[in-house]
Amino acid sequence: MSIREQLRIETSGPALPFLAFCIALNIVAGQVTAALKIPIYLDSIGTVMVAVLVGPFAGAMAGAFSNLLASAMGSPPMAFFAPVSIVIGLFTGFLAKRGWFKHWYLVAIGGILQGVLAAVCSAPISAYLFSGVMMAGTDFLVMYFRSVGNSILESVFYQGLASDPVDKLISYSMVFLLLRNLPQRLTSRFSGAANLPNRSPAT
Amino acid sequence: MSIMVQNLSFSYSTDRKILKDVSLTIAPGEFLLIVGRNGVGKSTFLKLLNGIRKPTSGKVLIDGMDTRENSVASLARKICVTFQNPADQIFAPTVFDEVSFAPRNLKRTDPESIAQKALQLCGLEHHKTSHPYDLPPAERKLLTIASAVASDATYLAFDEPSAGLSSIEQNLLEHVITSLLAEGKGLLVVSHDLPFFFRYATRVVVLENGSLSFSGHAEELMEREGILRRAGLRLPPLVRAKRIISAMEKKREVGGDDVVTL
Amino acid sequence: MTNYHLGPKSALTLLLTTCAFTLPWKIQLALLCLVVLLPFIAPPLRPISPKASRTFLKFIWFSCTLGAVIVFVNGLLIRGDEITYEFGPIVLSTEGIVFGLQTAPRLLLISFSILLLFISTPIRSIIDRLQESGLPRTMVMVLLLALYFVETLPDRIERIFVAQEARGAPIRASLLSRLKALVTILSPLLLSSLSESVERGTALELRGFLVSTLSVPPPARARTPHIATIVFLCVSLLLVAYRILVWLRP
Amino acid sequence: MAASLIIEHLTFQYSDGTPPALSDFSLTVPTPSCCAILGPTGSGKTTLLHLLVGSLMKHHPSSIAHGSIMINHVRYEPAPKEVLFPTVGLTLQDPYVQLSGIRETVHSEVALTLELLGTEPSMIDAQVQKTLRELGLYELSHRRPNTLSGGETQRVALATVLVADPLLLLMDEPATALDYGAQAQLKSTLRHLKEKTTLLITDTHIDFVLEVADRFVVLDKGTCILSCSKAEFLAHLPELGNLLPVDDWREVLKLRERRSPHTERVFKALGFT
Repeated sequence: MSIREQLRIETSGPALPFLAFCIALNIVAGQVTAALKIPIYLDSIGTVMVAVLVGPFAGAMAGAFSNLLASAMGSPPMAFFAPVSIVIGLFTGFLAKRGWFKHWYLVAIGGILQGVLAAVCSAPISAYLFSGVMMAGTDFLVMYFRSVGNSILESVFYQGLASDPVDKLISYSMVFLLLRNLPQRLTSRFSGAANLPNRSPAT
Repeated sequence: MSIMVQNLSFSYSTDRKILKDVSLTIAPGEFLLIVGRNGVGKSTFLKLLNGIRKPTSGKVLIDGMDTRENSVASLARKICVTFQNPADQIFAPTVFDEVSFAPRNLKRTDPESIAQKALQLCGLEHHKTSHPYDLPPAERKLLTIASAVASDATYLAFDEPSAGLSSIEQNLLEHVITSLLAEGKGLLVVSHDLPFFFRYATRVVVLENGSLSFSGHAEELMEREGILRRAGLRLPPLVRAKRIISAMEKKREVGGDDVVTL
Repeated sequence: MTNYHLGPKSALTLLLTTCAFTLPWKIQLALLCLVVLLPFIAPPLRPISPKASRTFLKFIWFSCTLGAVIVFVNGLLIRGDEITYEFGPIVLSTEGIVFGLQTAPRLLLISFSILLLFISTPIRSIIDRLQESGLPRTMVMVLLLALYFVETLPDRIERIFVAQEARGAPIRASLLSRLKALVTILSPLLLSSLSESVERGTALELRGFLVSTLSVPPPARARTPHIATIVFLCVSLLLVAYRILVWLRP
Repeated sequence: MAASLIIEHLTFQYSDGTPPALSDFSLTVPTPSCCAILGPTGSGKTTLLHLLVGSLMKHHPSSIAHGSIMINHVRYEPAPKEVLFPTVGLTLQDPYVQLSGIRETVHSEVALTLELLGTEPSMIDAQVQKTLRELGLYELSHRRPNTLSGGETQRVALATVLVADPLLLLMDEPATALDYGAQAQLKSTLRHLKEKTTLLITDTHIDFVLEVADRFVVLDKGTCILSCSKAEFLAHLPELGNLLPVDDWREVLKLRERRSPHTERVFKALGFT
């Protein structure tokens, strides 16, 4: 099946509004964690959600559009990380298709793998375009790695390895917590419904 | 022991006051119906009661606790406010978890049995293990009412609790209201549904331009046509029918023609 | 439709991006100063709303800091033979500073070139233009609906916060309780959105929306490109050609 | 009078093993007219509407259905399997989701329906304007859809369906989300509409439909327990207390029994005819 055909299927019916919701969620999730004063960003939570519930290509689309919209809304550097989000969407979607979102331990492993992959993808962008400076707390980590004699690319990669798996593990777990107990009535019309753990029958 | 609202004023910004110098008291066992046009500040008033918003001037005392000095969490043990849209609060995977959320958070003793009783009262017991979103919308609304009942607060406030209910759920709501009043809870209801609530309300207040334009018994309110119209309210059909008949009879007495419009 | 000079502006974005990769950093820095002034002097690049101009001013401030940090960090971390500045443990090498000066303007120039386009054009007209140039209609709908949700979700989130706090959700307690409270905020958001998505999907279908008939984009309108578009594109091409020549003849 | 909708012995059961959502339901609706489908939550009203429009069989192909539906002289056995829009239009209970959210003005929101249907672009504008005028929404043409009041949203939602000129218009609880003033406005819109279209309106209350509908159907757990004219419906009203909120109306009917000299005129003023 061609990618175009796959995308057509993945964006039909309720998946289209849900995809849009998840893109918006990526952008506004930071407001929720900020209001709760929790020091995490969850800026790929929507991408992960849509990748699990709809499919890998929809996930990739959600990732790309989220970064582009965020870029248009006042943080231009986000656009450069669109490829990373696309990879996150695709990878999560394929993991979900193989049943990785049915058990918490697979979700945990998947989150860590995803984190490593994200670190690999974002390191070159971050190193060559931004010379490792992201104006975030993680800059200190990059500075540390560089001060002990690593190149920029290596330092950014090590920093990514240190923080991304944790970040993605949190996102994955959060999505798992949220999607675990959805009623069939709501999920049955999404193509990824089979990716979810079976809801324990009412006792 | 009562809710005391004293000279309460509130505004989000300096240019427009939402509430101006509102005073009222509600005692346990009372049913206060709050009516008024959309956007007149009824929901804001509810948020002021449980301390989510703080008064610009004046004060709100819940059994003597000043809302400015107490946290929302501690006020929630005294007064439980339920807002209009069930979708804004339903989160749990089962109806039972949803209803026991409040008593657990509020550290009630034996939250399970409180939740169980609330479910029974609202006729949702057979749905205990269902997912809230497997319930039809009207029963989901009833679920938010059960959640409020389970908070076991002395005062319960509801925003449009009868919206979207069919006769089955309305009958249940009626039963909930009478049981709660018998238990000595204080009820505050914001609603447009005068035909449904006027039977239970011990007092009705009308909010207009930020202040109370009427405070009294429902029967009295029904005589005040101007206020009713400005508040966008509708009379119960029976009252309307009686009105039309008496108006016709009056016209007949004075010998006018009997075309009556209402 | 109001003319937002989308053609010339996207060409300008492309041109500035090309400059960022082809020109020496000193020229880039000069360009950067010019670019920052553009919204104040060139009418087509004026911010479309007070919010847009706030975004722009905020980003100017942000980029000054970012630029300074990049130069400083590189100066600090790249070990060189020449020392420009020394104060106690802080040692800035010339090589590092130069590297920083080469990186920062490039990054900022690209960022500003993107920002210029977005602050001076309503995002909806950009999406309209994307549709005209062949972006599938479903994707256009996804983008527009996402914009709608970005506008409306904060309100919904606020309502959820209020409703859950009224039931005693521990949104101001310890970190662990707040993490738990996060689920009680995100869950209603997800549940209501899923149910709304099913409804919206049905509603669209009931209004005749079929994905199959829509994958064909509407016919593109023929446009004569603006003279500025042509100029910007030519200059970009020239720059690329020049760069390749320099690269071939070291 | 021609009948645009004939339902014969329709039975419908979801595949999840729950009892039938509709059993042996028959109904003939003449055109033009307005038929009210009444009943409490879960009585099968919404199921019926989605069966008629075709979305139910499309999304639940494994469900069990018998009987037949005839819409505009086309017979479906048991029910249409594709969405029949624009022949059949359906407005959902929540008017806010009926609006797409992707358009900046009421005018272009209504036009979206025609664009989705592939209408000739040059025809769209005139048709949208005509619909907006008919529904008294012309002044709202340039408003942003998400700044409208509940009543306005409901009528714009109606416009988005009506603009395609459906033969059969189904409305799922249009009055539920509206306050009294907005209900009155919608009522007058629908009274005009039923002069030329076939309308099916569901509701859980009787106050709204009483002034609009000519024919009344009462459903309870999927079974039709009453299908009659307005006069008969009023006569049966006292017995429907456990399905519809009729307490007040029962009292009103008692007044009527007293036969005061002006009762008939009173009832006319209240919406009985």
